[in-house]
Amino acid sequence: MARKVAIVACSQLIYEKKRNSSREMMVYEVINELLKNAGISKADIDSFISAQNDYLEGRTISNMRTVGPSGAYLKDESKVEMDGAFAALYAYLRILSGTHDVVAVYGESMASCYPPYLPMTWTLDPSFDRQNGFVNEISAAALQACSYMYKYGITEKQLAKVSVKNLENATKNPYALRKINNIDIETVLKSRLLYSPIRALNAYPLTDGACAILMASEDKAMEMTDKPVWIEGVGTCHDSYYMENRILADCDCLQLAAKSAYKMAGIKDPLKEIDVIELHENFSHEELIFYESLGLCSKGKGGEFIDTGATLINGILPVNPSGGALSANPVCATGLIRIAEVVMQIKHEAGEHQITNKKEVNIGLAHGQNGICAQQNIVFILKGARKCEM
Amino acid sequence: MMKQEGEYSSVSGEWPLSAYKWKTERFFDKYVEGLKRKQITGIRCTGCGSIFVPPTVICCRCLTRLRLENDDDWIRISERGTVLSYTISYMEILPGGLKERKKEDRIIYALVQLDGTDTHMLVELRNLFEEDVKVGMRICAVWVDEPKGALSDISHFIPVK
Amino acid sequence: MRNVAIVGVGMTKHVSKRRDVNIPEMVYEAVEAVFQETGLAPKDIDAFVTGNMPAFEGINTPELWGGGYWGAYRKPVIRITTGGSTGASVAQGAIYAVASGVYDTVLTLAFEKQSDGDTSVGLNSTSLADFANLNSYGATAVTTQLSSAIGLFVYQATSYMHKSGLTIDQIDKAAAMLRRNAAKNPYAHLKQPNITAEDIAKTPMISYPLRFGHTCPASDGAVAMIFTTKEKAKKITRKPAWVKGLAACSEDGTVLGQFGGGSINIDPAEQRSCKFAAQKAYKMAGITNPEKEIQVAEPYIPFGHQLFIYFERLFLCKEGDAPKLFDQGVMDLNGAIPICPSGGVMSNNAIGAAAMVRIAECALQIMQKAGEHQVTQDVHTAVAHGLGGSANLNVVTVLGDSPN
Amino acid sequence: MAKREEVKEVTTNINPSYDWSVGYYMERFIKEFKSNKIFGVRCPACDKVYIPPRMICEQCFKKLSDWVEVSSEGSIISYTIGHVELDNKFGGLKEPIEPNIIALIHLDGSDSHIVHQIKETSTDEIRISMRVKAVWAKDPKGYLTDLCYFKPI
Repeated sequence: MARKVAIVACSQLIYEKKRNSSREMMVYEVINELLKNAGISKADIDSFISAQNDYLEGRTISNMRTVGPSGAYLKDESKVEMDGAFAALYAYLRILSGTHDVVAVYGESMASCYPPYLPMTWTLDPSFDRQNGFVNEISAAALQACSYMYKYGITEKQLAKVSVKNLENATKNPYALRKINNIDIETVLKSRLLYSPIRALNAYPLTDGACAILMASEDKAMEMTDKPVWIEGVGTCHDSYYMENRILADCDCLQLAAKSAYKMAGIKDPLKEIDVIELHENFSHEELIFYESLGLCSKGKGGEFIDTGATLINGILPVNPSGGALSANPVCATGLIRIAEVVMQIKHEAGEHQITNKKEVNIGLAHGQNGICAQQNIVFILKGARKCEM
Repeated sequence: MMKQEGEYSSVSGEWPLSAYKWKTERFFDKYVEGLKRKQITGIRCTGCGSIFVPPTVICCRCLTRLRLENDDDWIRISERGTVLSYTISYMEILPGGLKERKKEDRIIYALVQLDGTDTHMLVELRNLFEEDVKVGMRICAVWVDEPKGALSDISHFIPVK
Repeated sequence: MRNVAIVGVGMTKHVSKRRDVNIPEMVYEAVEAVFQETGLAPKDIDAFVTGNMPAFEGINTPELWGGGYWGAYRKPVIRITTGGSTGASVAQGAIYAVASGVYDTVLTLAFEKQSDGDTSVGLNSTSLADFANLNSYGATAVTTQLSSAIGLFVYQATSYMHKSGLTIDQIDKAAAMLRRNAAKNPYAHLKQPNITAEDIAKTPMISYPLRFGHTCPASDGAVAMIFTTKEKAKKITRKPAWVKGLAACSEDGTVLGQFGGGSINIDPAEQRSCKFAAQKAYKMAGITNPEKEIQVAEPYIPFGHQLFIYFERLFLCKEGDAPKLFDQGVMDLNGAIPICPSGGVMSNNAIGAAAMVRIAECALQIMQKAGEHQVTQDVHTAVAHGLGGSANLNVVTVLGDSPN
Repeated sequence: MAKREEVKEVTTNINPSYDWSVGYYMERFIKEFKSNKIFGVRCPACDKVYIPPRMICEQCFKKLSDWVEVSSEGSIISYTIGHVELDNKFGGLKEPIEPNIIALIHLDGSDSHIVHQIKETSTDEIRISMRVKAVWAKDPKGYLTDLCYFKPI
């Protein structure tokens, strides 16, 4: 790769159940926050990439009305209709091309605007699954959870542990939506059963929110910040629509995405080399499966791995110190939030949820996903301090 | 349900847009209050001085949030303006297709820039022959008899004599 | 930017209704065509960049369902959508993907199956939220007039006619020329080999100055292209087309702003964002005099008057000269700068695909594979354009016959 | 921060409608339901039999045309008990009349997993690898709904 790309700033707004503004104003606010954090004006930005989904917005061409509020007026602007981490990938490709130096990426959605859970059912084959009406994102996740638990002997208690860990972390994150003080396994196991084994606290909360990050080429990044966070590797993978072509209990698609990201970043032993991970886990069992796909433990050992406490905020490899998607999940922004949170950890700017038991947090992994049962996955490897060697 | 259409089958469904609840800032509130008094008001951007009629809430030129709550930023605007562009609607565009209008039912729509503003608005133009409408012509607002504080209080525009 | 080559184009024949196949099956035909053309297979593809207009078919992110049909099983997929300009934005995503050095060979595809949905309601859904706000404040007729593409673009036409002296007769002639060009294009939808300006003039006026004959059809169709590196291109084709420059530019929507508020983009015909994008793309391509250096252009023209506007906004002549040059035959198939030899969007409009088809057609002209609608002169440089949103998103791509 | 009354909620009453072509593969699949038969297609390269049938084997990227009848009996790969259901009009979750069982089912003679509902059993009895069979409508018309549900054998 001819160039190096850094993330120089990020911004989040407080996630809410029902935000008291238009989505355009939300975009305006998150971009303003980004400009403030980066100490630049919109004139310094070459290009804007948004992550939006027209079925979440209730508008075709949903970027048409956010050109102005995002600062993209008379700029090179485009939209990735996927999770925000894919928009970050597009920005990364643009900067690497040498045609753009500074790119702003934002993702947003408002669950208080769209009919919850319906947009995902519109991704289904209209002549079969959509007509049948049995598949939605929660029922499909439940089938995945059941299959995973059966195959590897994972318990509901282990699923609950993910929720407890993440929601406990969330209490220290000023942006998080779902914060439950003194949460324990019992609280999770007593929460409302949706589709067995998935309970309310095993599933993401409906969220209004937006997140933005600013990416820049090496020379621009060095001008803008003394703490750039470098993109060392990225990998992405799209899996089959059909359930038999994916092994639900093992997210092979994420494994492939991680493999290419690790290869690019030169990571051989993720457990030893990575200091922090932010996962896009829509449901708590996903986090356990993702541990395995990322190679933090062997297949089927996700439950044992969380039992060791390794992924707690003071563990050997903290996962989701921000609280993860279980604490706030504005669809299309969630993957970007993961990147932003890893950046904050590496820059030592996470505040109360900063990882403190490590000498330094230098290498982080951020993950984004799209589709039912994580049909599309993307993995970023980010690195602080020293410049990347490539 | 699958249905047969000639040789091939299809299934139907819909996008329940009626279930969406879009949120917007209430930038028309003060504007329609003005209309009730037969006054056109616009909002000025504190960043670049652009004047918006109809109003809006974010100035995309300079990325400034307009101060809807600040009375000083709202200013009285002339009822006169210049036609930037226009069309004569010969057909009604209905969800099912096009429906031709009778000659006397044709409507002239114009994009007008009111004097002193930086925006345009779409209005209906009356009291002139189709062949007399021109880009650049001067037009002015005609009010309904009893304005009630709605966008329809400006009934239409007519040429300035 | 490292060199990016177009090594193959695959298209379905565009028609008004493809009721015999579902969306993934229809798109497969374009993918199959491009694989056949290049001799490549999914194993040779490093990433896929895809898109279509959301809402037109009521399928959310159709890649999730169809990706596997197109060879994307367990490959990277990026979905980009920007309205009418979608196809061009998607292709540019693929160009950046190759130029970045992250991916070597990228398959890009765009499609629309408009017969699965209701296109007028689909277009309407871009602005229903804006209308909802206007209606809640008692707006009446004005919002319904706007609920179609023609309701928006007609203001471009009148404004431009005033500035340049363009007449309706000339729009009639332009429309007839495009339909005649389309007759030579095996993939085109509306083919009318013998149509004349007089025939177009007989079609009913919808919204002055635009007649029915000035408008585009709604088509079902798909297009796929393969972009790759200089090194790999050599092994695939003798004569690839090369990406010389690319840029996009967005501005405020015309006619209506956010939630029906005011817009500062007051003249829909000005198209400042198109000029910005074109300037940037030309600069990148090292083009200083587009009038002299470009041999063919494929602007995005769903309505006849836009032939003249975008000829000027792409700097193919001085502002205001397009009608005169059109009359002189400059834009004909054998003219100095043929415009839309394919017949353009006026003859072939699968919305999400349409802007990519512009790039694909430019590539075919450069590769000398356009067949019957190949222009007379040798094509060294060509420019493709895409337009989306409320006439506020412009995408410009410059292709050439040699690498940079 | 804007006060609550400074934001307005607006809505529309227009719901775009769609009419999706089902294509040759799904059409035949569904029409065979009239004679209570389930058909799949076999991949010439990997020999897998897919239901619902489809044009392409994603893994081999081969076009499929070899129709095979599969059994209407099979076994449960995974299941979930729905204590909620999706509100198809307004979105969100609502209480079902009774909990419904949704399962991932592997039909004998196929290599596919389809999602369908299980009835005539209790939430206590349901388990992975349970054998089930299709229950057809009394008066099948060649519709998707002819395949009503699966029940334990």
